[in-house]
Amino acid sequence: MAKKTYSFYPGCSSQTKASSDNYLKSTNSMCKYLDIELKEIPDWNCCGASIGYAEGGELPRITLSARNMALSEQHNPGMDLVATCAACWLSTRESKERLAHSSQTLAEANTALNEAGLTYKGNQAARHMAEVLVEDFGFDELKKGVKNPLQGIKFAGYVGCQTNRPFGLAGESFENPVYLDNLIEAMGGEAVPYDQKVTCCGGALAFSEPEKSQKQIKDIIESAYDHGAEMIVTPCPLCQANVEIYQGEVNKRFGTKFNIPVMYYSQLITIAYGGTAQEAALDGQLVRATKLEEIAKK
Amino acid sequence: MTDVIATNQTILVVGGGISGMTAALEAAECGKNVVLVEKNPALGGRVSQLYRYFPKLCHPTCGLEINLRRLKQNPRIRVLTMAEVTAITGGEGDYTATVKLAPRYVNENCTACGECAKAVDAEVPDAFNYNLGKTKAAYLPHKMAYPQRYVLDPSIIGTADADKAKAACKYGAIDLDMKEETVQFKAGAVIWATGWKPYDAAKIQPYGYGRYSNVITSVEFERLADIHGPTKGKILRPSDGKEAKNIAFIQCAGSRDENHLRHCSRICCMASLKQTNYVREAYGDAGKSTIYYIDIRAIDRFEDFYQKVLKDPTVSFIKSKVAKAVQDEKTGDVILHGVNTEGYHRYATPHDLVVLAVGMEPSVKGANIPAEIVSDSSGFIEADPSNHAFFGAGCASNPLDVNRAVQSATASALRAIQVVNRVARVEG
Amino acid sequence: MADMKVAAYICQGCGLGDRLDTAALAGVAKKEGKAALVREHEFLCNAEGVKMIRDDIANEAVTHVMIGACSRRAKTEAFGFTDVAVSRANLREGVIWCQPETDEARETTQEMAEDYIRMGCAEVKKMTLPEGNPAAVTERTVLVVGGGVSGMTAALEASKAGYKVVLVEKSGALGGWAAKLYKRSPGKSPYAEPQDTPVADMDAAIAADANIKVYLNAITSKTSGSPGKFEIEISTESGSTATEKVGAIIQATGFSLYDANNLPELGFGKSANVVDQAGLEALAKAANGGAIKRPSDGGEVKTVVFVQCAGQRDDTGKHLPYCSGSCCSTSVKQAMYFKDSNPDIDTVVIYTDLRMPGNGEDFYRSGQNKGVIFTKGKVSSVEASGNQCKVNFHDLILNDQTAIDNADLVVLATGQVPNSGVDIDTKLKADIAAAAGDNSLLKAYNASQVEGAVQPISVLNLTYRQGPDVPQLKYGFTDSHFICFPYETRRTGIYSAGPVRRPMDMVQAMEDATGAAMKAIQAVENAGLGRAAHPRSGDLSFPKVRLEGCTQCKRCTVECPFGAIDEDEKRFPVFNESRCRRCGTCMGACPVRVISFENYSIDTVGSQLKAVDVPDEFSEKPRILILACENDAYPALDMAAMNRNVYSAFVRIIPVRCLGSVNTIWINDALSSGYDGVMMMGCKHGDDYQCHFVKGSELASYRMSKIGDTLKQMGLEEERVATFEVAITDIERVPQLINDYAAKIQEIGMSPLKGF
Amino acid sequence: MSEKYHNNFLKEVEEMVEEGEWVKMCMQCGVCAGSCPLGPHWAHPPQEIFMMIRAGKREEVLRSDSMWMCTSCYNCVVRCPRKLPITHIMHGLANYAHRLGLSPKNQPTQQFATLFWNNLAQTGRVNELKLSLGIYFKDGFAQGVKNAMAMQSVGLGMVKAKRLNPMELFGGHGVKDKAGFHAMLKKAREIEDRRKNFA
Repeated sequence: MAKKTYSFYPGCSSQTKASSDNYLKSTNSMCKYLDIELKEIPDWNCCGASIGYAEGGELPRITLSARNMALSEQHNPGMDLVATCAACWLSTRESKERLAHSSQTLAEANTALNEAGLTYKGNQAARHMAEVLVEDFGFDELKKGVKNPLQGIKFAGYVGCQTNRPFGLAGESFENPVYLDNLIEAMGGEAVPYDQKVTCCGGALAFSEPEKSQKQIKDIIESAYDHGAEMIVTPCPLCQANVEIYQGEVNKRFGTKFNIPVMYYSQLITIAYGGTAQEAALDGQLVRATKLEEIAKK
Repeated sequence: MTDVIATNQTILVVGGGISGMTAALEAAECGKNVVLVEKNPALGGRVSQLYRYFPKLCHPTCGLEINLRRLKQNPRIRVLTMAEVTAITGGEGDYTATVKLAPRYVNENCTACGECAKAVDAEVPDAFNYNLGKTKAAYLPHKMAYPQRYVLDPSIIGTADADKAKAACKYGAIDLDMKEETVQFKAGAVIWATGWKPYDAAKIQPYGYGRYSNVITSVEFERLADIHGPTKGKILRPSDGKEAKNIAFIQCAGSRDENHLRHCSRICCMASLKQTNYVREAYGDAGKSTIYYIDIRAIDRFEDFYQKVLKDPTVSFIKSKVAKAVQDEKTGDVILHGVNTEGYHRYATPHDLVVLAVGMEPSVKGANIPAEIVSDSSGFIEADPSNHAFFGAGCASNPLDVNRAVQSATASALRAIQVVNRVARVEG
Repeated sequence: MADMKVAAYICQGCGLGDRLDTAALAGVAKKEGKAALVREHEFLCNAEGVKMIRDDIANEAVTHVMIGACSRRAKTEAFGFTDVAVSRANLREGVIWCQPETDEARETTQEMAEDYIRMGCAEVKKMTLPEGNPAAVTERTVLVVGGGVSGMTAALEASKAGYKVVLVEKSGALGGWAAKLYKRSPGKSPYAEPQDTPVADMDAAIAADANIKVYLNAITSKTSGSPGKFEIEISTESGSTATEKVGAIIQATGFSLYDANNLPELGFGKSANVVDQAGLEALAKAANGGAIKRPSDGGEVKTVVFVQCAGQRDDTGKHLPYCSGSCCSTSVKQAMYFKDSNPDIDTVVIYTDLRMPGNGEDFYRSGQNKGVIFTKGKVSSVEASGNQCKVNFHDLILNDQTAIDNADLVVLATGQVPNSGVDIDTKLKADIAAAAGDNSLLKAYNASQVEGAVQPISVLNLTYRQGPDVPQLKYGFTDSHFICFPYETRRTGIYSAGPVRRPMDMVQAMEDATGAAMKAIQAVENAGLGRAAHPRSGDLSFPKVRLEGCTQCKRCTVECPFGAIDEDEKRFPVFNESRCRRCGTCMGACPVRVISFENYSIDTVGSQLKAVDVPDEFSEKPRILILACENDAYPALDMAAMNRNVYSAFVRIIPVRCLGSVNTIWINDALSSGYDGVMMMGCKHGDDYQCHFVKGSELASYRMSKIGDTLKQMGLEEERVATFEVAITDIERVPQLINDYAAKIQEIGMSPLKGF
Repeated sequence: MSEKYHNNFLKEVEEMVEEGEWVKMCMQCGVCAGSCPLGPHWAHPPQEIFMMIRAGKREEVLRSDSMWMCTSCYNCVVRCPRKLPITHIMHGLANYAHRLGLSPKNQPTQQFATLFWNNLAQTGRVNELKLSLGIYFKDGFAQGVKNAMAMQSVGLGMVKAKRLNPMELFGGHGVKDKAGFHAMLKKAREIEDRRKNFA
């Protein structure tokens, strides 16, 4: 396949030594194997995430995304804008829809953007990296690059919320999306069926309301465990962080003994494509994915 | 070759369910010639797959018997089964219909003796029972099938089973060389009565139809209750064959929902109220029905029926659109999650079986009808002058209960007669 | 008529040849059945077999055909000979499919088959081919009573089909309820806005239609005759009377709003600002798109509350128990009157279930979109204070006893009461009892008439013996109570349309009226050909009566479910053949057996049951006669046999048109000829009756309840006659019923009357 | 003052709250209420809030902490048969209540959301370390030390995994065009406030 180039929006957590540093690293490795060039949007800003609502209000939030899209249009013309973070993608895509839907919002946003010397036109698609993999490559194509199949490892594909709702990937179901399972299987792993695939991890409330949201995390991990999963895989930095980081807290609160690695699909793909543990940023895990590390050693 | 004699004074009725049969019979009993086209191998349509009707709890086959008797003695109606209209051209008083006839592989010599079914080994999903069970690949669609004639499933043609069937028939009724054929004939007016189909419940993802074996649709539940059904009338749940005594009915499964069907399907509230009677009939006081609803739409005198069910202590009503269903892998029970909005009460209630009161959508959506017609946003045929002499009847025109469908069909018969009478006056 | 020549045909197909000795059957047909021609055929229903029969009819002058093959319900195309009398001996479903395929059963199976051959031959000999009524005539004009939207629709649609129409309207203008409306609820996509009513257009169309003759300020003061030849006396307010001859009648007399004066607790009558839906329409018409003013003082309306189900869906017994089905939509429409003129007006609809089926959902959405507020709640009271009202209610969502304090206008959705005329049922029941010798009901009825204050006014003023209007069902609606056959009233050729038969909205009323027009022109056509209407559509037979034998007992005149029989001055029955539905209830009622049909009579059944070979009391072979309703019980038996559900070989089954047609003489004859028991299988009766002739099975059970005395006189046990309600789905229950009954008979022992 | 079952408050919501014009379209089915992951913690689920708005219960709605329970999971949005953007309405109501100063004191999600926004608004990108510390110390210094100690192992783990940089405390990531970024946000806020007549 010919080289593919995308305008890349990594987002705040996917910066060096930020909370999904490992997502960024493994994404870069994965893209290398897939012959994808990611052209980072110069000087991108935070999308505001969902939680930005309380202080941000509507237009400031939309303007945040509009700035990123305007920068992308200006510097990376003719490309699709691609985000790896679920929240970044959702904010961007939502803003794009609102801007398309309301000429008033568009005019207002551009008035604000004008202060930064920018104009939003709306001529680029806003996509998630998972869409790129599924739609621009497809599972058969992705399968071709597998050198070290993840044989014998059982994964719980944890799709979570924001790559799934309200937009989701084309043709997927909200209650039982299968793209992540298909990705796992394409890499030679086993996707276990379990019933918490799209359960919310608590999102930002994991920080503000830990006692309320840790029940969510517990349900997700428990179901994955019960259905035989050895690792959890997710496309969302916040899902990854919440489900991984709070395992200790959850164990304390619920008397459980969870200790399950929570991975990004980009890490799986990198390893399956013959990448090293370092390329896949396996050292970025709080709970080490020893089985993947073993495969990486081969 | 199938020969159809028809003129511009003939009325074409498409669909042999209760609406189509009614339209055909009313017109024929008024002295008009009718061609009745049915896609399935037998007449009767969807109501013949119901166990009982609301509000009288009588049996649809009872009315079917009368209609079939009317039909059998009326020489003015030509019935084509396994037939689909592929094109309607021309205009008012001068239509040409093209009809594709699928091979039945059984001719009119068939006596319905059943020897072919005995001879054949292969089984196919039993469409009459919504594929809940299987039937022999040589089969009579159902006990009241008209024409009372067996059908060979196309899947066995060319196999040893087909030869076995042929060998078993002493009457030369099996014709393995039958081919699909296409016929064309004239009609002065068209009554489109292709009825409805249950909304695809798998699309209502939170309820897990297709993922959870104990989540079924209301039309399937009718087959479970019916003596001619796969369980011989016993209400047993699919996962383990256990008696399903604690049953949830989820209303508006697809209806009144902009993610699915915009319209209210009208019949589903009454259907579920009726089905609580099946539970009571089967299990008496040990049965338990719970209806999850948004509004109970028991309009006009159906209110009586609702009031009667309201007084039944085994039936409870919860004003709530169920948020989610989850089938417990161990017990097979389906837990329904949601909130009763009358006063805000959260629930997570297990049931033996969950019945989705699925909405109605037109069997053939307006856009797919092979003629130029105006239909509404759900695909139901609108009454519109630009449809000329093409008239929707029954559930092809609106989500209707049987009574109203028959009224609609009767009205459509008159509209068609008005046209052919005009043609007759012109032609003299 | 040519000489009778009976031919019997015995089929050997479908295993009959293997399971039965068909040669012996042929012998029975010849010797006992006295068939002039007897033929066996290995495959009677195929082209060759049918041709053989046709040839015999053509070449051998066969006039009566007995077919011993499958059920009369099967192979109807093959055996549908219209030029000869045909009987069917049901050897397949009735014998070999319901009997075990064992050597032990061979003898009883053969006996069964032989009996059915005897019965078939006996029956056909008593049948004649119905000739129809050569005197049948018809008026190709339809009378429509009621000039509202339903009536206008019926008139226009019948006219469009080429029929003349006489339209009688009580008031001075056409339009009825719809004429009182400012707008109507939408009946077309996108179902979002109120529409103009069709009244003006229809009025103009009727005025321009030469086929339609309109009488305003007029009533049908007398309706006599029968379908095809009704004679209508039309009286106008001015005192003039006209007479019209019509073939069929449509009653489209509509509804009245439930009287809101019955709802003082909801403030009606206490404040001018509490109105019913008609009141609001009047205000809207007056405003004509401008601001609707507050009735009490002409002040500005800022807040309107719509109270749904006012005096409806009532379980206290004080108000209407039913739902009128259209008021939710009407309230949404009326709320839009306000919202469309001024979106700042607050409109609140308080409902318990919002009932807007079908595309009504779009209209509901449109109402919401315009800012109409919907609240699930129950209104307990409306208090007037000054120019405003306080609406007290329970908000069921917020579970809050609350109130809207300052409503300028309160609209009560009070619902539809049918204008259906006189309820004839009480009197009819009294008459039936009286004819049977019990005068107590009639006395009570007469007493109530003396005390009774205001009597309802008749709509049709029928001269029918059974009363002046069409029978009503629950709550005064004239609906048919059939699901599959909504137009089948108990008065042939008279069809109800619109809200008089069921609460309904305008869309439905117009559809309904079109359907009723269809039935009316069909009745006109049928009457002209002397054909029966549903459910024995096309039947050309009709009751023949030997008046010389009649004792004027009136049973037939009061029991006929369709009011077909009047009484002349000498109190003899007068049969109105085009009103008759050929159920035979009169035949069943007649104590002196003077009523019969050409193809169905006391003799066709009597001779069958007598033809059965009843073994002696030492044979251990009892005989049980089953009289089975041909509409439900007989098909159930057929389907039980298709399932190979086995039942006793001792039964002999005769299908009857309706249990109502069963004359007690058949029971007497059966028992005195040595049958050990008689089972009668008919349809469910009562409120949810399933009898296709409405009252047939009920009357039968009424008659049979009195048969105990007869049995006692004969010295027989009561159990020897039993009646069962059977549904068409009872394919397992019916064999069980038969087997249980056979066991019971064996327990009681053989009849002592054998061999007399 | 909003009157019972009059439209004052509904109109206020329609004008002032993001996607507020959808509130009137709710038909009280309650699927949203049952779909929310934090459902049991809502004193008033979304559908009830919509009814309360229509019933004019202004204070009860705006002072409620229910809207703050939204995790932005969008379950309600995809299931709503009337396609109400419930997540956004909840966000909008919370934002509005917050702007009016009516939301409950010390509502943790409100505090976090404010911290988050201020954090990103400062440099254009989120400084995760400062954000975390901000949460720990939101209830004062002593509680902050306690909270931080409790989460110490997590923090150290993150540092070890190179997913948390202690140096972030002294600067860290941000956009380069800070002036333009700030001006842009200020303008957006101004426009919105003018449109909604906020002082």
